[in-house]
Amino acid sequence: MVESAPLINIIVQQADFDHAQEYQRLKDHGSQYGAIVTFTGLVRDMNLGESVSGLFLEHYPGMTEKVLNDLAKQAAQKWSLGAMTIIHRVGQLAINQQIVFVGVSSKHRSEAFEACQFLMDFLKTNAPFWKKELRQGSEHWIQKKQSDELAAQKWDT
Amino acid sequence: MVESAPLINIIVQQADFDHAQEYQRLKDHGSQYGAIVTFTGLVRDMNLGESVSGLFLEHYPGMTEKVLNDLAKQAAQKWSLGAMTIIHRVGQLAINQQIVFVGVSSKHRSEAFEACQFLMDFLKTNAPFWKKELRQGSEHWIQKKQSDELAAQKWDT
Amino acid sequence: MKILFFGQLREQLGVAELLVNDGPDTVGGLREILASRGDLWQQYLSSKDVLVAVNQTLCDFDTAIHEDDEIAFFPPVTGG
Amino acid sequence: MKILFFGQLREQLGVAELLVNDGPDTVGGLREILASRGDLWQQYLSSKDVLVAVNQTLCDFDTAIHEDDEIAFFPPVTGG
Repeated sequence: MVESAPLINIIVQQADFDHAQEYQRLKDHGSQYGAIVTFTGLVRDMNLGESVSGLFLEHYPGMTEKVLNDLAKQAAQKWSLGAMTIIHRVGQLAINQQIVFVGVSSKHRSEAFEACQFLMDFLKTNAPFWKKELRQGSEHWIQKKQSDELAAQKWDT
Repeated sequence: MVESAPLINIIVQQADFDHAQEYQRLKDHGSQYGAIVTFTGLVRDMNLGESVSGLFLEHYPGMTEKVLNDLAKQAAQKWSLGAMTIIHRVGQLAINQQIVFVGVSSKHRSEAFEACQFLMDFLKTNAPFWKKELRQGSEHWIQKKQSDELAAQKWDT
Repeated sequence: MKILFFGQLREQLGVAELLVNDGPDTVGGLREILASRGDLWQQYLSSKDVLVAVNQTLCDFDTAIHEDDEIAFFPPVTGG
Repeated sequence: MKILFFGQLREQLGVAELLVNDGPDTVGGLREILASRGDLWQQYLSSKDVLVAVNQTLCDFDTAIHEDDEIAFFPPVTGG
């Protein structure tokens, strides 16, 4: 049986996304895939002990989509997957709003979990997005976290 | 700051569940949780090379809920989590129908990923469910898989 | 004591539930008594894969049991 | 060549986009020329954390560049 390439869906947009619709798209892709894992990142009301009122997300148009596509293709080579969706929002976001969605379907759960985590770990360290935190009357660019670099490095083999 | 115990939601039912509603419940639980990971298991149309027309899921009422609750409490001790939902269906299920949902929220993604995978790995090896595969005119009880036992063992520390 | 069977074992034995009065002191003793009910019982209950739960908690065959206990025998679980 | 700046670096330099004619042969050479524009440029572009992409692909400062290239400088990424 020939394994076909997974369905890849990459979106960078200001608008919110519909989690239910994205799940449905993964679920409908093919009934040979028994496992769906989704990750969603939300704007938290606190970060590093500071109260946050929102986020501003800047990106590098063009490069972002390219990097995310490359990541999805790398995942498709490492694991046998049915479909992958990566959505990242840009612009102004309020507390508890959705920032990012990564969803993966595969035949078996370990592949879906690993691919989803791999995509998030590399998105965090490689995709050209920059977050600015909005606090009471001030703005702070978020600095990179060493834990994110370590998370990405653990996939090197 | 006192960490409160995570919200735990365990359901065993014949009826289907609404993935969107379960995601929303996790998302609405608290805006300090920036990461939501969900796993969904679906009935596949093929298993071990055999064409499948559906599944029958039997369980041990009472013990099932107890085991799932114990698992959720173990996860709550291992990781700092916001909410956990475990839903498992029983009875007759058709191809591509939802079987199981595990959803976890936490402040950081690595905890949400790990807790979700931990819950699935132990559900597979410890929760008293039994699957019977329906093929063309015959029925076959699914046998345990060594890969599932190994997946659960890897969490022993 | 109340004895339950699940999954393939329930189908193989053709029984979902049994009541046993004046049962033995351990799960292992109970298995021996049940196995003496016939060849099928002997065969299926002696499989090394058979699991047992006492009062809805997985345990081993040395576990002590009492008159009011609920004891369940079943094959390896395969949910998820 | 087209030079882009993003994130905190864009705000620090107060510039999002520059056009440079007859630019140097390497990313490193370009950084030197830009750094000579003033103290702020010197300070922020010489940070060891500054990343560079040529034609939307991350690369290092030895990378060769050409007249039609798009070169972007930016701080470590923090999306997700």
